Amino acid sequence: MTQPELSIELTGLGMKNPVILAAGILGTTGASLKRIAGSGVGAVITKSIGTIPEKGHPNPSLVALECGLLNAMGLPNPSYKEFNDELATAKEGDVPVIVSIFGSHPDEFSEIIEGLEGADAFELNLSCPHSQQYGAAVGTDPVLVEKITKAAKTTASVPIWVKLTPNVTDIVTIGEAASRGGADAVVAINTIRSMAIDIHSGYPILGNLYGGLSGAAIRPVAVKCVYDLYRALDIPVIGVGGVSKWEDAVEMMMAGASAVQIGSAIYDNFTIFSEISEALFTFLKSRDLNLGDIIGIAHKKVKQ
Amino acid sequence: MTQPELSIELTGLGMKNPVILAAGILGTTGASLKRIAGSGVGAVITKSIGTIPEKGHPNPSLVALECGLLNAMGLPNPSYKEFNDELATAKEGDVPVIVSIFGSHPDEFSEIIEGLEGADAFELNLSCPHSQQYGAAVGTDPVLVEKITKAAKTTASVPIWVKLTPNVTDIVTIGEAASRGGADAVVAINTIRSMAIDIHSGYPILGNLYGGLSGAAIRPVAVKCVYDLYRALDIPVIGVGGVSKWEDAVEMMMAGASAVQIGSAIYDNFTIFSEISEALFTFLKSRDLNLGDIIGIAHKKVKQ
Amino acid sequence: MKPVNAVIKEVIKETPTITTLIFDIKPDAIPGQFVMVWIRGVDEVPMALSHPNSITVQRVGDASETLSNMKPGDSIGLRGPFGNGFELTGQRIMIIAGGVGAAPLLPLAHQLRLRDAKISILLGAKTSKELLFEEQFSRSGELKAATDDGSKGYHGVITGLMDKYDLNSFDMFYVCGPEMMMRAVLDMLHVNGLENRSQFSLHRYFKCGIGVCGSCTIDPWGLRVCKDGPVFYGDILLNSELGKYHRDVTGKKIMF
Amino acid sequence: MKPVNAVIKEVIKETPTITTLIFDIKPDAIPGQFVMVWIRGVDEVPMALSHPNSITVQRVGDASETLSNMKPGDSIGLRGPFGNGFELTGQRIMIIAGGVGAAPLLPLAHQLRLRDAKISILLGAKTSKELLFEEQFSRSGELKAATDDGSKGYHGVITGLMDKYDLNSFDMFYVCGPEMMMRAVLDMLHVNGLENRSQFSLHRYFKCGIGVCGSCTIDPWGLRVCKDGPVFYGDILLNSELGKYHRDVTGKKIMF
Ligand SMILES: Cc1cc2nc3c(=O)[nH]c(=O)nc-3n(C[C@H](O)[C@H](O)[C@H](O)COP(=O)(O)OP(=O)(O)OC[C@H]3O[C@@H](n4cnc5c(N)ncnc54)[C@H](O)[C@@H]3O)c2cc1C
Ligand SMILES: Cc1cc2nc3c(=O)[nH]c(=O)nc-3n(C[C@H](O)[C@H](O)[C@H](O)COP(=O)(O)OP(=O)(O)OC[C@H]3O[C@@H](n4cnc5c(N)ncnc54)[C@H](O)[C@@H]3O)c2cc1C
Ligand SMILES: Cc1cc2nc3c(=O)[nH]c(=O)nc-3n(C[C@H](O)[C@H](O)[C@H](O)COP(=O)(O)O)c2cc1C
Ligand SMILES: Cc1cc2nc3c(=O)[nH]c(=O)nc-3n(C[C@H](O)[C@H](O)[C@H](O)COP(=O)(O)O)c2cc1C
Ligand code: FES
Ligand code: FES
Repeated sequence: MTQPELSIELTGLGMKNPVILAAGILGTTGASLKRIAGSGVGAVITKSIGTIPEKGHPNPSLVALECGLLNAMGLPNPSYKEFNDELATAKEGDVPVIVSIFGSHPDEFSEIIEGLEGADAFELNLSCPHSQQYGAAVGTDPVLVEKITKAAKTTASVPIWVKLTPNVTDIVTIGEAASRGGADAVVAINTIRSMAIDIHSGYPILGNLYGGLSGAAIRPVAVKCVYDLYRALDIPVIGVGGVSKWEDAVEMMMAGASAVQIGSAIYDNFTIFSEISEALFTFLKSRDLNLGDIIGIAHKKVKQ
Repeated sequence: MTQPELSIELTGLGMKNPVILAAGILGTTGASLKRIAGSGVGAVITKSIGTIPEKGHPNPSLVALECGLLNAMGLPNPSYKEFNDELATAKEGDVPVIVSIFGSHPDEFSEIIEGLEGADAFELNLSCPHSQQYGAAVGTDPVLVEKITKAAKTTASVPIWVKLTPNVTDIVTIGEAASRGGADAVVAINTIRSMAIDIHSGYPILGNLYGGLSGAAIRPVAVKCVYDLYRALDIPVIGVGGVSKWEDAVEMMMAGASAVQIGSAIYDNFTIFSEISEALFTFLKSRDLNLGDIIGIAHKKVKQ
Repeated sequence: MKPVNAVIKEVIKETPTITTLIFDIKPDAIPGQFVMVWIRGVDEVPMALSHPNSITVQRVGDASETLSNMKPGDSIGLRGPFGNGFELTGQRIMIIAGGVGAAPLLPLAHQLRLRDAKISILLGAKTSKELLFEEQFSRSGELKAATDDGSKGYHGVITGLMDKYDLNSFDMFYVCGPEMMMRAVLDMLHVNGLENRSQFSLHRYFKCGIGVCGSCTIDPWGLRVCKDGPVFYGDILLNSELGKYHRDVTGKKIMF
Repeated sequence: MKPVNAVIKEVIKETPTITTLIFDIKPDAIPGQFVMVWIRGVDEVPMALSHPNSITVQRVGDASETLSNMKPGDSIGLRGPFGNGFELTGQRIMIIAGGVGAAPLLPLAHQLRLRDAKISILLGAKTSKELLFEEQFSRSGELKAATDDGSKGYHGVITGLMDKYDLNSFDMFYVCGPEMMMRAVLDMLHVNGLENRSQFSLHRYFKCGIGVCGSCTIDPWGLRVCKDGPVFYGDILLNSELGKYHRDVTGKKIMF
């Protein structure tokens, strides 16, 4: 029995395993990213970075519900100009650093890409559900998605991943637009538009009134999105949404994900990255499989 | 301190409380609906009924996940012709019986409405996420939604509720279409398109491969939909999705729901209807409030 | 809970049409509870547990055929155990099993025996070769067979065999088998005023298996066979649809 | 967990700028843990628990102003308690509190006292009127005050007061106060090789409060003040950003 191989090459990036830190989770500072880099991940993604400093939405900006986290951080970031230092620190960790970026116009994406040095790839956040002008505000329009992706591809010399929102009638249309724009991979999914109300007072809990749902609650939705995108696209799909156990990672890959990202689950468990990649190894080994054998396997089981 | 009043008049239907059995839950037979009618609900909704007998999707058609149920029943029903008997039995229960109906063309809705006798209202299922030609297949198109609603209104002499899908970029557009078509109320939400895969074999678990997610997982999504619809529409909004405790019912009403429906939560607790309406009574009484004081209150707390 | 994987360890041909599949896990169940058995790519159907780690399947269609042809090493998915199971009570017990209806009654017999109950087993089938678990039942009590063709035991239906007993001397009757046989047994117990000393395990078309969808509900009280049952006391069933009609997968009434 | 509703029972004006709000619930916390206090319609901010059922707030901006003006019967939302809290250890204890930093140290002093620790409290403030919990601390040990303006106790910064003790005779130092004061204390302890006998409760900008978002992480190890802290041992902090810079709400570094 040969050992299964966890290391992958994803859009040209070498990663020692397919488990990635999701955007916006402990990705504010270089030091924090470096810490996660040392905890067994295959790659890390930064907090989403824009052209100008943003304070984000007023607090409360996150609340843990029964089945997931509800957040409306509001893309706080110091702008790409201030972020170069953090990026340099993050890169001291021994894994690829993907910079998540946002904007409302293709030029802004180009500006950020030009202004940031050392990113191993960029993830275009076209999917944050609680921003007036960014994220899903642009990511629900296939024309804009294609344009922004194209602009990013033209400017960047590194891979471009496009992160999609599930808050659309048909995520495949958006994935196809990203693919036409030249995306090297799509990432699905960002959080689902949601809200929670405090029954003692009637106030919506989040400072922004509503936000995005992540965690266990959304995993079945993410699995379906990944499944549909895998079937429709020729580029890799990266799965994210509610992965908190190794079984979830396997499920996501069986739906078609080449790699998985983990966000909310770090809330309970800081060592989740190494735990999941080790368990993945054991799972593959016990069945004498390689990653390639499970990615998208659900599609082969189905009489079309 | 006066006693709070739980009874409501909803689109002209008198109900002893605002807690309603959701469509497709124990609504296959008249006897089952009558049993629920006796368990403290304000009204019951039948399984969705079509023009011809449907077997539904192959089993497995439901699986309980950590945070909700995933189902793809596939609208099994014996057609409206066979359902008249069941409806007559259901009406022996002492609460309004709303018949959920589906079709792919406005005429089919009219045909069913004409063919069924004794429904206190009809709920148009324009939202089932796992049917090729029904439900969300029509309910994501505002033009069709308006046409179907209009056809139903023209045919029916009882109120028409339109049940909406969250699987759209903007649920408000669809709610507005229903309202233009003359809907007496909108109901939000049906289940969210989802999927689960068996990691032992790689098979998608549901016979239909994918299905709809209900239960606690989707409540924050439903609350946001109800909130948005309440703000945009002049007709009542009925909230459904993940209500399993009285606090959830209050939250839904604070978001703008005139009444709530409960489906999945019956899985754990058959006495949920009376429990929730009693707790609602206690809550209102302890604060000297009436239902009207909490419906939509979240909107008043917000600096627009 | 997603289906749990169960690997077939052993396959036992019980009768020409009935096969027992022994698997590698023991769902924590009480006699009379069932599991939803997922035959991947084919169907998911309810099956009683015939031992803590087995189901016993009669070939009647696609799913049961595929199950019957399984080999050791094959695997299935199990949801459950679900349903209420039998209430274990009484010292003088009659177990009345028809066909594959013997499956949920076998673990019941074992457990009752452990409680030192005195058990009479009436085992019916079309023909002697189809008598299920004859030997295993005999270990728990005194067994009498009935066959439609008279190839073994009593020649005729099982109620004929019941006639030979002083039914009033029994504390509890446990019954599972074809619907018309169960109705006949119930009617006979009723004549003796014994319906409230009897428990029947019912069959209806299941989709969800957990009491949510409503496809298995029975008239006139809307009881869910999957959740309120599958075991019901006879008095509850007396004025029910049992033996009169059931519903097909669309929900349409089908007369027996 | 959604915010829990807490109704204000009593409001105590501690100093001209500091107010204690006593509420009707007792979050199950250990000293040094904090709650996220939601002032509905205004903001949500972290606050230490100053008693099992209170927070003590210094007026510095919108949220703290609104809190300071609350009346009995008003209510707030609480998420938490969160964070690690102090490790209770040692018999000879020095507590060093500056300004409202006394808040998390008060329940600590009470608990250490219950363990029969011998406690010296060094309490600093700008001016005598701003000395917080002077009397309450005195019940747990021997208290010495320091004021910037010399209006009470030692005239000058708190490290001047520390100088008067044989620091090596203490098992543990517990410190909370303005960042530059904490840095000065840490440096002084370091000179004496005592940094690993000290625990500091830090302040950073919190958004999530539960260790997910990253806004509160400190260099160079990326520790989360909200989850890995807010309490850290001195040796961990020695080569950290403490007293050098922090980050504002956008994540931008702000030098002290
Ligand atoms: C609680 C319960 C326990 C059962 N225990 C056993 C057992 O231990 N051994 C055994 O052999 N059989 C048992 N059955 C019956 C078994 O479920 C059916 O024989 C089986 O589903 C047939 O499937 P098929 O594809 O082979 O046949 P099909 O050709 O699909 O159908 C043949 C008949 O089987 C029944 N059936 C099919 N699908 C279902 C379903 N999803 N739910 C219920 N009935 C269905 C219907 O009556 C149908 O007419 C039990 C049924 C129930 C409700
Ligand atoms: C773990 C911890 C415990 C604390 N305990 C206490 C306490 O017991 N008593 C007390 O008076 N203060 C305490 N603070 C500080 C308190 O959180 C701030 O004083 C308060 O947030 C100020 O809010 P504001 O709106 O009044 O001021 P603003 O005008 O909003 O801001 C003034 C300053 O307060 C700080 N601040 C504002 N919002 C936050 C936030 N979300 N998170 C952290 N800091 C913020 C910033 O440094 C800011 O510059 C604690 C802080 C932390 C991190
Ligand atoms: C607190 C928080 C902040 C987030 N910030 C970002 C962000 O800045 N950019 C982004 O693309 N996604 C952001 N996300 C979404 C996550 O990257 C991820 O898509 C989502 O949380 C689903 O994955 P999970 O269930 O593993 O958390 C954020 C999520 C959370 C919970
Ligand atoms: C098993 C099952 C069957 C359902 N069948 C229908 C249906 O026939 N028609 C319909 O409009 N909605 C149907 N629904 C959706 C529910 O009515 C409801 O909108 C959804 O489950 C969310 O509410 P819940 O979280 O309280 O279950 C079904 C849901 C479940 C779980
Ligand atoms: S099978 Fe769904 S309720 Fe029984
Ligand atoms: S405040 Fe979010 S990680 Fe600390």
